[in-house]
Amino acid sequence: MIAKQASRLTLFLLLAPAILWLGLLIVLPHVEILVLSFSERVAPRVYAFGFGNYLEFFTEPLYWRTFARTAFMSILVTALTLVLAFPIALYIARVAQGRLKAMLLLLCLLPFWVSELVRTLGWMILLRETGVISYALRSMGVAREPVELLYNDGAVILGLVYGGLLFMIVPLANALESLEPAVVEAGYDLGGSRWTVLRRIVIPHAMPGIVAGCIIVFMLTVGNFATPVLLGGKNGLWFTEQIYAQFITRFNWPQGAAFGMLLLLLSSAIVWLGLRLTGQSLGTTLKQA
Amino acid sequence: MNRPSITWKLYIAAFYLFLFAPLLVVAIFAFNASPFPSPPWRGFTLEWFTGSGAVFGKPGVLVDPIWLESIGNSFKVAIPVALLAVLLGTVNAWVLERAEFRGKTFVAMMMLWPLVIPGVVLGISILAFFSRVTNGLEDWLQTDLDFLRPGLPLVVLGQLSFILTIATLIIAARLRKFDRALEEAAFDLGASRARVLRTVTLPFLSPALIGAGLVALLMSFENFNTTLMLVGSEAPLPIAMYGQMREGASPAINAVSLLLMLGVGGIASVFALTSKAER
Amino acid sequence: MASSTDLDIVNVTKRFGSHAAVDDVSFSVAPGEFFSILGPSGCGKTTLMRMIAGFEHPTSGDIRIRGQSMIGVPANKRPVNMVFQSLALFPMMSVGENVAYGLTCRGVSRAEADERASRMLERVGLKGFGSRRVTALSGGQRQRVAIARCLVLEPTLVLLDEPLGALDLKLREHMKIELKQLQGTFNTTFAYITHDQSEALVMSDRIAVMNQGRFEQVGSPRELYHNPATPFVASFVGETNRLQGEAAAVSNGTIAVRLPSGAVVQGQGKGAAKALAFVRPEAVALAQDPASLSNLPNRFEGRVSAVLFDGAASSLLIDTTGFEQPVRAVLPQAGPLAGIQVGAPVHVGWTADAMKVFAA
Amino acid sequence: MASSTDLDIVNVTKRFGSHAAVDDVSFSVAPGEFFSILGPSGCGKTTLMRMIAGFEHPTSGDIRIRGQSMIGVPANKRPVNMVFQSLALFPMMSVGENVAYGLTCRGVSRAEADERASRMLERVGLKGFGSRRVTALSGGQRQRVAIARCLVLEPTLVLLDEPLGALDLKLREHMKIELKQLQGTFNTTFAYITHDQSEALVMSDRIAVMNQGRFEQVGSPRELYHNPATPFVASFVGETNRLQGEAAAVSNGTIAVRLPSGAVVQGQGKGAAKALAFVRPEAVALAQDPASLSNLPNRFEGRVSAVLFDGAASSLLIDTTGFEQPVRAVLPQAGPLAGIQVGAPVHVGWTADAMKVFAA
Amino acid sequence: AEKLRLLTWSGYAPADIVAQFTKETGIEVEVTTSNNEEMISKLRATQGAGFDLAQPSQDRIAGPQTEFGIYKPLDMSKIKSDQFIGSMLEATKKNTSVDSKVYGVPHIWGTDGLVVNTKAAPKVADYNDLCDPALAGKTSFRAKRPALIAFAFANGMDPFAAYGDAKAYAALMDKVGAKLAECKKNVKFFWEGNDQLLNAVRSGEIVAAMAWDTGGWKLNADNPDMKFIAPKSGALGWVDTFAIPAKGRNDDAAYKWINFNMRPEIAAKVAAAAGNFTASNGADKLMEGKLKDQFAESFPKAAIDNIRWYPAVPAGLEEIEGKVLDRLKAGS
Ligand SMILES: Nc1ncnc2c1ncn2[C@@H]1O[C@H](COP(=O)(O)OP(=O)(O)OP(=O)(O)O)[C@@H](O)[C@H]1O
Ligand SMILES: Nc1ncnc2c1ncn2[C@@H]1O[C@H](COP(=O)(O)OP(=O)(O)OP(=O)(O)O)[C@@H](O)[C@H]1O
Ligand SMILES: [Mg+2]
Ligand SMILES: [Mg+2]
Repeated sequence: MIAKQASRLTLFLLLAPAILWLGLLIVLPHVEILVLSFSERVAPRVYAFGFGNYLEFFTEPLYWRTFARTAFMSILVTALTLVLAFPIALYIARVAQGRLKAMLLLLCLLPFWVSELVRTLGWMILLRETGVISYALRSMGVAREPVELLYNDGAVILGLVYGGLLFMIVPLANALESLEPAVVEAGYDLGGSRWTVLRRIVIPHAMPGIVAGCIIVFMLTVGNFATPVLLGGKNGLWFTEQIYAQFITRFNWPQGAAFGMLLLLLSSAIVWLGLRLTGQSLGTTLKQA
Repeated sequence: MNRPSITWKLYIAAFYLFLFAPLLVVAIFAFNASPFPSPPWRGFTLEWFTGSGAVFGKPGVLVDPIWLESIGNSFKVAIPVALLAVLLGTVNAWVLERAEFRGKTFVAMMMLWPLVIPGVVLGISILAFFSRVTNGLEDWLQTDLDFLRPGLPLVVLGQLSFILTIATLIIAARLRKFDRALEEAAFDLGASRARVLRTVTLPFLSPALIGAGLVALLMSFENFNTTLMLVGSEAPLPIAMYGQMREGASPAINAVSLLLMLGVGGIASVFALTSKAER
Repeated sequence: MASSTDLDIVNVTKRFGSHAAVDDVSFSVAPGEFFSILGPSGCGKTTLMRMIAGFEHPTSGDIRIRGQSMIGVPANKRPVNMVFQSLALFPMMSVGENVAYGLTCRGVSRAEADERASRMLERVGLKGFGSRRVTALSGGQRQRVAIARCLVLEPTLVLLDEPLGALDLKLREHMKIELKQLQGTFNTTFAYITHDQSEALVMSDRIAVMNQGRFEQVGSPRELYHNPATPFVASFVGETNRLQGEAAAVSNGTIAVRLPSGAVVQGQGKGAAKALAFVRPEAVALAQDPASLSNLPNRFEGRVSAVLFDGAASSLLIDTTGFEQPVRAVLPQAGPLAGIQVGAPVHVGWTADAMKVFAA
Repeated sequence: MASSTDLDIVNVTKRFGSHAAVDDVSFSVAPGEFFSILGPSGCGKTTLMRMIAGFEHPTSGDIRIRGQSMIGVPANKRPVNMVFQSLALFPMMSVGENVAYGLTCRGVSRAEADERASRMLERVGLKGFGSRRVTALSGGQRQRVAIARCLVLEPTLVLLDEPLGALDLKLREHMKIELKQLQGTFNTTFAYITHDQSEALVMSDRIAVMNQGRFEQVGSPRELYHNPATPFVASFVGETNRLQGEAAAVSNGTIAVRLPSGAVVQGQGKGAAKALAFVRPEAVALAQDPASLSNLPNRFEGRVSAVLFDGAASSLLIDTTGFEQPVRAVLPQAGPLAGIQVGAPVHVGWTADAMKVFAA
Repeated sequence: AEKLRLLTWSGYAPADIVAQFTKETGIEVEVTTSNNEEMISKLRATQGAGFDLAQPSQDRIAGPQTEFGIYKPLDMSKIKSDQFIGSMLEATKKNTSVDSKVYGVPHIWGTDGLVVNTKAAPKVADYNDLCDPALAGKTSFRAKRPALIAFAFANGMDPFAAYGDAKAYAALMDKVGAKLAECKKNVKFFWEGNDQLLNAVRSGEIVAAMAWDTGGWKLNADNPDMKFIAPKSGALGWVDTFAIPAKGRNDDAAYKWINFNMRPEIAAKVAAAAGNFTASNGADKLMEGKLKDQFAESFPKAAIDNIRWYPAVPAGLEEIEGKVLDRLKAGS
């Protein structure tokens, strides 16, 4: 009896940090913004329960357009990242051996541990009108005028794809690595061409990795702030900017909270959809990463 | 069959060029003797590192209090985050891998959740929640609870909220590989529980503990989204950089970035070495 | 009784939920004995051993070591040590540190522990290996380190849980003999778990055959092999031919079993409406001429369906009239049948003594 | 010659760096033959097989299938199929899809491929398993799926790389026989790799014994067992007693080998200054009375040091005067020596024919 | 030591002035630089804690104060009123009053107008000229409320008159928004930081922009072709103030800092560092000639009269403006 109580106490003590962490830093804060998102300002310092903030989102084309744009571009970025990363992951996982493999992976990791801002700064220096690429084009005589490559959607997509690559490569490489070489060889041995083997064996096997990578990249992209702000032009607004704007420049927390909830819903919905469509589960998927 | 074609190899090469191009230009233009980080090359200078500000109107980053303070602030955040992440991550990993209780799958799922919350949302929710808590407590206790207001302590909490997940996963992965028979063997040979923990379990976990600590340190250092919403008067490095970048690019930012790259490179190589030792 | 046995298991039962992994098992092990528990995977061997070591607690029953009840005594206080299936050597320590670990836990000084560890390593044939990493050892060497780590503590009883499972065939053959010799040299009591009948038969003084949480039979290897008490023991221990039918007539100790085809075999034992009969391949006599088998109560005609040449262990499969499965017999190494080919007609026969009959 | 052999390996060598994994190997396999390559781990078996399948390219030499050179033909265009050690079933496909895979690669329509796959599954005894996941099969069933997946393509030659390695003992025994029967039914040529001599002996029509990249001997199982061509074959194939000494005198086909202790044994073969002599345990005759061995040229006195009781495979270790290692002999199952105990004095003997002598 | 946590604009607390203050009073000053929105949002997030003194613009005090209560009423008895230019002090007090309590006193003032590279864009004289197709891709303004107000005046509307009527104001803002949206294709980017704009103008990426006067004069000092021009429709005049956050912990130090800063010799130095003008009475006499000349060039007599001072923004209007600005930024 006493032993049982003691083990309960131990369990409770072990669980305490997790409960405090999840409760105070995750669950309650989200409850708070959920509550906040349903409060409407009726007069200075007087708030009442209402759906106004959500109504505002749906009636103001600006907001839902930004929302849709963010979602669409994030999906585009995720897809592009997947396409770009797959050959790299395949190379790292299945071709490179020993030292080379470790080095390629480490080289992939390095840029991503440096701040996102540094990477973005690099792109700004490369892309801007007075930047390196423009300068090189002019000095090679390809272009006569300075070329502005910054401040447009292309630059944003470039920056976001760049930022997502690692988080695609690592789960992909992990998934591909676990594919037994003999299974691939069996695929050839039974008469499969390169393409058949890729389509029927390699890709299905890598599916958990593909889903994991896509989820992570999508999450990072949709929730990104600095890259679209710094690389994006006057036309591009990212939904996180709307949240930031409501909180910081408009002081309208309830509206910002509603936007936050919507973003959370969006990302959860797309993640859920991705998992459903590919028949994977979140737990195993994230463990890939 | 797996022999790579030449196109594939070229693609790999192009990819790595693409990967490092931005970092290279950042590093190179930190030494350009020009007020803007852009071509043409105007000669080599260390002004942006150690200059007094006489030449370009702004002091070099190694003497500029703005940068020094922000680096200091980053450490003030990163070190507690790393220590807490390792400590609590170990306990959490234990719960995930060893404890048996009802609702464990639920707790495990919850632990993963922070990874799928956008950083900005995490930031605002913590900001809003702690604002309410502090207001409530202040009304009740009639004292200031400034440390729960936007500022470094809140940044620590905000970063911890998701870095802890990652630390937990890293440590749990190692713990999962641990053959429990090792503990039982030690116990069987007469060791007390504390001794088993000290001589067998922790030595086995140590590469993961170091790894998780370093990852937490790096993630804290580079985190921007969550920090942005929670920062008070003292800005950590990414926030200071963002502020400066909105003010317009200057090679001082390149210089800071280069320092950051060197630091990260150093930590990453320590990490690579420890994970190699693990094998 | 206090010291006439090293280990007494008294009506021990262990339930996981409603499933009884170990079901009312009792046995004793005498000092210096090599006692094996043999059973198929999942029959509860490990659970039983873990209860003796102190990692699981019996649902009911008592475990006594040298007469002392171990109920409530934690694993680190019991005078038994265990060699794990995975060996569980500490990878973060050197070979010497592994062996000295238990001693330092007991408070023996560092220097003395090292000294005793290196003497123990010498005795198991690993002199000078003390400072190696355990990962730099071969399978057989690790095996010996794991045993040295236990023996250095001079336990009353060493428990071994399928310690040869991870080794390859040739090494396993070799370690079987070596383990038995080690046990002889140290004269320590061994309780050994395995699912490999050959291991159990070769090494043990006594074997308990376990099935679904219960002991089917406890006895010497020869007893088990020649006089199995249950059909399970008969088919699990050693290669055998198994026939199913119904008991027909009983006369002075001999029982007749009618096979589905109508053929009748004579054996010894007890049969009910349904009966199982077993005969070992080496007990099956072969002849080209039926006359030479005339003194055998069981005589059948067949045709060789396969010659399984395997050196000394070669056998024949003989499609026999009236039998559903081919009869397996040892391939004669000499005599007129030595070169027998597939398709050759042959006569088979065996004594009633060689055939054990059980109620199914 | 075009169709009198299915496979010809002509002076094939494969180097990895400076190390020759396969060193100037030549052999032919006749249609319908079950050909095994037997050798210890790392001897180059897999490398050889991978060259036949097309996954490695020979450094020199030629590989011909039905007389057609395969040099430069990629793996997916060769009329051979391989059963991998790990089986390499496609875990992302159902059993039926696994079997149909090769057909669809050839452009056979989906419907027809499914139809043929299910017929093949029926033939290997897996009727109705088509829609199962491969993970939901037992080891033996997977085995059969892997083979069905090859056979459905009606290849000239099936390569099998230790396909039974992952199975447990009892299942392995069973699959040995089943594999041999399958090959008989389909009458396809099999080239089979193993390091388990018992597998090779039981199943093969011919066996090549490989060591360090070279073939030591190619022959039928009985040839290898009874007339090994090299000391390596003698000790690798089957259990044996191995003696080292120097060749002393030769007289009418018999060679005398003097052991270090001075004892002399008589055998057949060739010996140099250093000689190795081998005698199989089953060729060692035992007697309590030396007179009954008097007609044997090799007669020694000893004492039983261990009885390794293992049913039909039981043996004795006998510490024999003049021998460094105990002599291993088969434990008599009947007669006066059946119950012999450790420590009992015994006489051992064998014919000169039974002892093979080689230059070391 | 005692500490004053100051939330201010960059340039308003030069290192030497801080050092002098610390020497005189023994109080250390911790400076955080920011802008209007961030100042308010920080104080809003902390309910007015974290800082002892803030410097928002005078028009941005009453609204947020009504909404969030983030400031303390000033104790005018602790402020040496005679150090201020009287008219400016009175106007500021009026604009920053809520419930007849005063929340702000003036510190630095300046204007919004046009920064022009007169060589590259000689014709620019009013805000609407930024939308001239000839300058496509080479102009800029801030996507903040001054742009709305400025373009409203430039297009013949009076936004200040509509302050009282939210509906009318919204309609007016929609019109301005449409106008700006049209102009947007001309804009290279919406500038955020002063240096960012100045660098772009220096490098030639931008030739004309709506900007602060001080920036224009800084450029002018390097290159005489770059000028600050008071637009035809009128420059916009702003006043930055001193206000004490609701949970400020060191009001004494705050008042000391205010009084110290308004001393003419100090105010003159600060104004010179910031490149703007001060509300300190008598400081202008101590100021350098250069700034005066530049001011004179940019502001002929008529232009001075034409400066439009921001009145206090009633609570709620910023919502309307915010949405217009968001639409401007998001639309294409
Ligand atoms: N902790 C546990 N909780 C629930 N059931 C268990 C537990 N441990 C063992 N069992 C069950 O008890 C039975 C016996 O398991 P045990 O490990 O003792 O078998 P074993 O004979 O050692 O098998 P093997 O030869 O495969 O090691 C099995 O059915 C197993 O599933
Ligand atoms: N790709 C390779 N590169 C370098 N060496 C290799 C390679 N493949 C095999 N080897 C070497 O060639 C030798 C033969 O290897 P192989 O795999 O053919 O042995 P094997 O007989 O199949 O052994 P096993 O029974 O263990 O499977 C080994 O020494 C091995 O280390
Ligand atoms: Mg077990
Ligand atoms: Mg192999």
